[in-house]
Amino acid sequence: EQELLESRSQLRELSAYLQSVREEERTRISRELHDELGQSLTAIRIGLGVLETQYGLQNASAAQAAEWAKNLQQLKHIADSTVESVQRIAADLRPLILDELGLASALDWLLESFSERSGIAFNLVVQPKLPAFDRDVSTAIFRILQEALTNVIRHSHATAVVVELQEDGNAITLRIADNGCGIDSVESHENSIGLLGMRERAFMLGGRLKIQSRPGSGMRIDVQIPLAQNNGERP
Amino acid sequence: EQELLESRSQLRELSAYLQSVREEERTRISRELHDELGQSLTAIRIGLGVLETQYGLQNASAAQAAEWAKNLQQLKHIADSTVESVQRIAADLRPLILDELGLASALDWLLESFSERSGIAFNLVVQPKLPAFDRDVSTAIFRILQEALTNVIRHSHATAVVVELQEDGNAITLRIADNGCGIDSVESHENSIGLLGMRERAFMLGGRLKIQSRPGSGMRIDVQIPLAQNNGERP
Amino acid sequence: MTRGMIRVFIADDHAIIRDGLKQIISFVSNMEVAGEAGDGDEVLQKVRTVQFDVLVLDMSMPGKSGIALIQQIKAIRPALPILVLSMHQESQYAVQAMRAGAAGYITKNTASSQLIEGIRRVAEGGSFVSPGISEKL
Ligand SMILES: Nc1ncnc2c1ncn2[C@@H]1O[C@H](COP(=O)(O)OP(=O)(O)OP(=O)(O)O)[C@@H](O)[C@H]1O
Ligand SMILES: Nc1ncnc2c1ncn2[C@@H]1O[C@H](COP(=O)(O)OP(=O)(O)OP(=O)(O)O)[C@@H](O)[C@H]1O
Ligand SMILES: [K+]
Ligand SMILES: [Mg+2]
Ligand SMILES: [Mg+2]
Ligand SMILES: [Mg+2]
Repeated sequence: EQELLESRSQLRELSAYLQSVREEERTRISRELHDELGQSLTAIRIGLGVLETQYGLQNASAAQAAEWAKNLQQLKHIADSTVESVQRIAADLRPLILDELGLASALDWLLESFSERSGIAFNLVVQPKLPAFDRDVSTAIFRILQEALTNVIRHSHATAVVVELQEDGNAITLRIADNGCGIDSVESHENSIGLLGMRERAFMLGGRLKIQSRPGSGMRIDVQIPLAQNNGERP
Repeated sequence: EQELLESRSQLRELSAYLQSVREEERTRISRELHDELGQSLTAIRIGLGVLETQYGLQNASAAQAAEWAKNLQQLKHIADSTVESVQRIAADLRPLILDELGLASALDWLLESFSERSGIAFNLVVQPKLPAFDRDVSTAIFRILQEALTNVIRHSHATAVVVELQEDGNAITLRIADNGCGIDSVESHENSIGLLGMRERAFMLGGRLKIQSRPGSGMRIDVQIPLAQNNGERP
Repeated sequence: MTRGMIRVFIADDHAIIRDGLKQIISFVSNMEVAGEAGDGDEVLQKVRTVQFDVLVLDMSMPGKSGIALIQQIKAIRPALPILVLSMHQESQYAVQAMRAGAAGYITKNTASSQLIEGIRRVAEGGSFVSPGISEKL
């Protein structure tokens, strides 16, 4: 399957695509930060100023006190929802769980959110006692699954997806299988930019990615990434 | 200069590089959001809770009142610095000024921050009455200048940089010239990933990028991007 | 725990959060703050030298932190109830923390309302997980 990437124009297209999605992501996040968070924080800032002027301690009437308490409640709500926005934006970019708890927990989290969002059931089978993987390898596996799940939601009409993660000392293997509509011919989609990006992620680490599908019997993606040769390649 | 990009392995390397810088950026921003903003907001949230419990309006002693006022001041400071963090992180990702005020203002802003940070003087010459450019074109010019300025800071030992932006109805041209140490041979650096990325940005839009340098007499980068063919290419 | 006073030790790298937590605890009649620490190494040192009943532990601190820190503390004082205070809402964090030996897990956004309840429960030898998260477990 490596021949599929041999063409310059595909790689050029992939580079252009990567530049453009990065720019879109930056724009979106920048907007969200500026508009959502900026606004909320400004509201908090103003609210605190109001609390301060209302602060007539000794001679406050019961009505003033109630008003004051209401304002404070409001600020607490804004602060809470701002924390939620921050966490959502951060997790969207890169879930810290991947760096802090490792690949298995991160895949579990990813599948849980996928299932909550889509209503599609999942089964995650992870070999017990996985070692800690290189950051590059964890990232590639995580992003490949993320992209594959996006495809499952968008194209498959599946009701269930099974994900298996194994490691045998030499390589890490990931299998993603859905029970959806599948596709006619894998070849005709193989150079589509989403699948190309997934394949290239595995390829960059010396690994490979195989897609199998038949109409009506879902799609299966097998990824294999060698472990030894990636050790210490990047910090 | 297009031949320089003809090689598959360079393009493959560029794709890998783009993936990895994106991932690094995502990780950094995610961390900043989670740690800086998340913590500050949590502090505000907890602080509001404390204010609330301290809320004994009618019978507060002078000492209690002073304590309370101090807490409130502290919360205001946190809110202020959080707003600043949000703005810094957002501008780092993509300055909204680029979309909201256009390319000329964005370049001016970029050079001002560059000069503040580095102490290197700048002169920005922009042709009056520039039209509004396509988003892709503006982005490419902005990112090329950004990358070039990073190189000026890191490698040039320059004391001044001149940036010129022109438009003649057919094409937009950007020239960046520094008075630093320059390099021996442009050819030997031409496939370095930073310069390759700049060149590829221009190339993707049908344009080109030329680097000229002699040891001791600085570096000059000329970018030309055609205008007509980009119209409406991407939303 | 039949003793009247619950002595709480607070570990968080942000002074402002420690202050907030101290103030919340100061309003509770049978609790007191026995000490505080701002990083993982300091916690490990104080766990050996300071007398207290409950450790309120921030999950993310510079230096030693997180799951590994919980494990190390439990190795030093196996019976010490640890109430983890975390920015993370994801249930996977709670699972790993409890597996490592923590007695409780609360998220910081619910800290001001659940801290006291959480401290009390783990001091009594029980466990406590923030409602939003315990539903997922
Ligand atoms: N799980 C799946 N089930 C059925 N069809 C699929 C599945 N995954 C991919 N496909 C088909 O393969 C095509 C190519 O997928 P790919 O991810 O490359 O592109 P895309 O999802 O259409 O667009 P993009 O990912 O760039 O947003 C899809 O358009 C779809 O027809
Ligand atoms: N303005 C400049 N003045 C002098 N030398 C330069 C200048 N710009 C680039 N160079 C030289 O060209 C080399 C290649 O630049 P390039 O941007 O491709 O890589 P880099 O800056 O070293 O690394 P990267 O951009 O990937 O972080 C630099 O290492 C430096 O030696
Ligand atoms: K007390
Ligand atoms: Mg897709
Ligand atoms: Mg560079
Ligand atoms: Mg912390």
